[in-house]
Amino acid sequence: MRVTIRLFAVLRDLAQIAELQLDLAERTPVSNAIETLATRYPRLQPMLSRSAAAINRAYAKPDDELHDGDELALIPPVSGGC
Amino acid sequence: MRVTIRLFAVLRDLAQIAELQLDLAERTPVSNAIETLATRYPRLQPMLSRSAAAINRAYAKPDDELHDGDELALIPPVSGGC
Amino acid sequence: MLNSSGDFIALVPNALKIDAAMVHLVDEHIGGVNIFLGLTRGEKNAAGQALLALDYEAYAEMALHQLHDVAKRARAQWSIVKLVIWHRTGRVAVGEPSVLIAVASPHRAEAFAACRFIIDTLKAEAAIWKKEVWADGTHTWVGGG
Amino acid sequence: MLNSSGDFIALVPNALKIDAAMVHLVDEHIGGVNIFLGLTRGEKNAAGQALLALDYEAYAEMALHQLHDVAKRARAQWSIVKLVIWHRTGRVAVGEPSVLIAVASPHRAEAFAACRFIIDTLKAEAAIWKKEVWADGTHTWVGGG
Repeated sequence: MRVTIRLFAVLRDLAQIAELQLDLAERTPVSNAIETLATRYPRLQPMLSRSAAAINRAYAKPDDELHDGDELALIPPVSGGC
Repeated sequence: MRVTIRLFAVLRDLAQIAELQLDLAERTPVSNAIETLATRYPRLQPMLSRSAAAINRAYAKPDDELHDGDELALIPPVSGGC
Repeated sequence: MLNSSGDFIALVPNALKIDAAMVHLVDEHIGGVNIFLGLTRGEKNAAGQALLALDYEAYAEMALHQLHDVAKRARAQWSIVKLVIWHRTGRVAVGEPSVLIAVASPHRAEAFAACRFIIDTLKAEAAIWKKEVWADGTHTWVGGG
Repeated sequence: MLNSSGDFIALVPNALKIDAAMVHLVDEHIGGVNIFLGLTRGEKNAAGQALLALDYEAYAEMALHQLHDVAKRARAQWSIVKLVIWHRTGRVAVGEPSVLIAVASPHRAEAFAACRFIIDTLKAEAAIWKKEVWADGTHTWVGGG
């Protein structure tokens, strides 16, 4: 299956890419997808451990499973407001 | 001695006067001045018992003493703000 | 109207304009601004009459002194960069503001707390009164029954 | 931009104008309005460089969904007549607002409480990030070290 990965803020700057596709086994958990991403972009490693994840625009847990066509966003510590 | 009395809001409407002078004995307490006022304007009586007093623009107690030239204001329940 | 802290405190006989207050809230140390507007809310009395407006009256010399004192007490408790306290006098129609308080602070918690303190204290203490003006021409002093 | 409750919620790429928000806060059931503005506050970093601006970035689809959800949670807790939540994207210079929240309620306590809840929740949860832009051309993501 194919999942869209979205990177924001410091993660995008570190990876120098905002969006990519990952081909993963059906029902891969979020944590495994993040490991795959960290292997491909080693510079993300330190920040990924401090980031949350969202599947299709809602916060997700590490063992939530991904499905074909999902959008997995990595959410570094948020700092909106002021 | 002579004291200026100021009436506001419902008190002014009841007395149909905003300001008057009272000639009182030196060091008359606020409570006595209010009694004198109530005698002269009986319609004020019910509201006076629910009103505060201010001498020269600062809240005063019933036994505070008045001096020549003081301004004694009667302050019905306040309702500013919104 | 500015006191020694630069606070803009006034009793105002005409419409309160929020952008006129914003002009005063300029300083690079400001991180959060909290603004409270109190408006005349539409309602009906026991006789079914609609409220048209509130007529505000102040013992101006005392009320201004009190508002400056409230500002001083707020500044003693919270970090405040800029402060506006405006209160209407005269007729304030339904939907129009009778009071505008704006507190600009380095951080938001201070701005919220000081703004709330100022409106609560103003309502409890300031020598200001309002009269309800009803659609049938009658009027009633609030708290004057 | 209006949801089914009539809330005006938006991510805004250009300057936030308070009078544009006020236009939305008209209803005769409003008795109190509480407004919070968050501004870029001037500061210096460890290298002595002055902050010029904050650059805001949002995961727009998620952040908008979150802001509507915050509005819904606020409406479940407090009586709210009108509600505005605007957040900037892009560059916000020192002294300029990055966020504007306005809550119009029948009574002031509700407006204050809901406004505070919304800014606190937004800061803790919304998928929005800021980058500090310093006078020497360097920049740092807040929380990204």
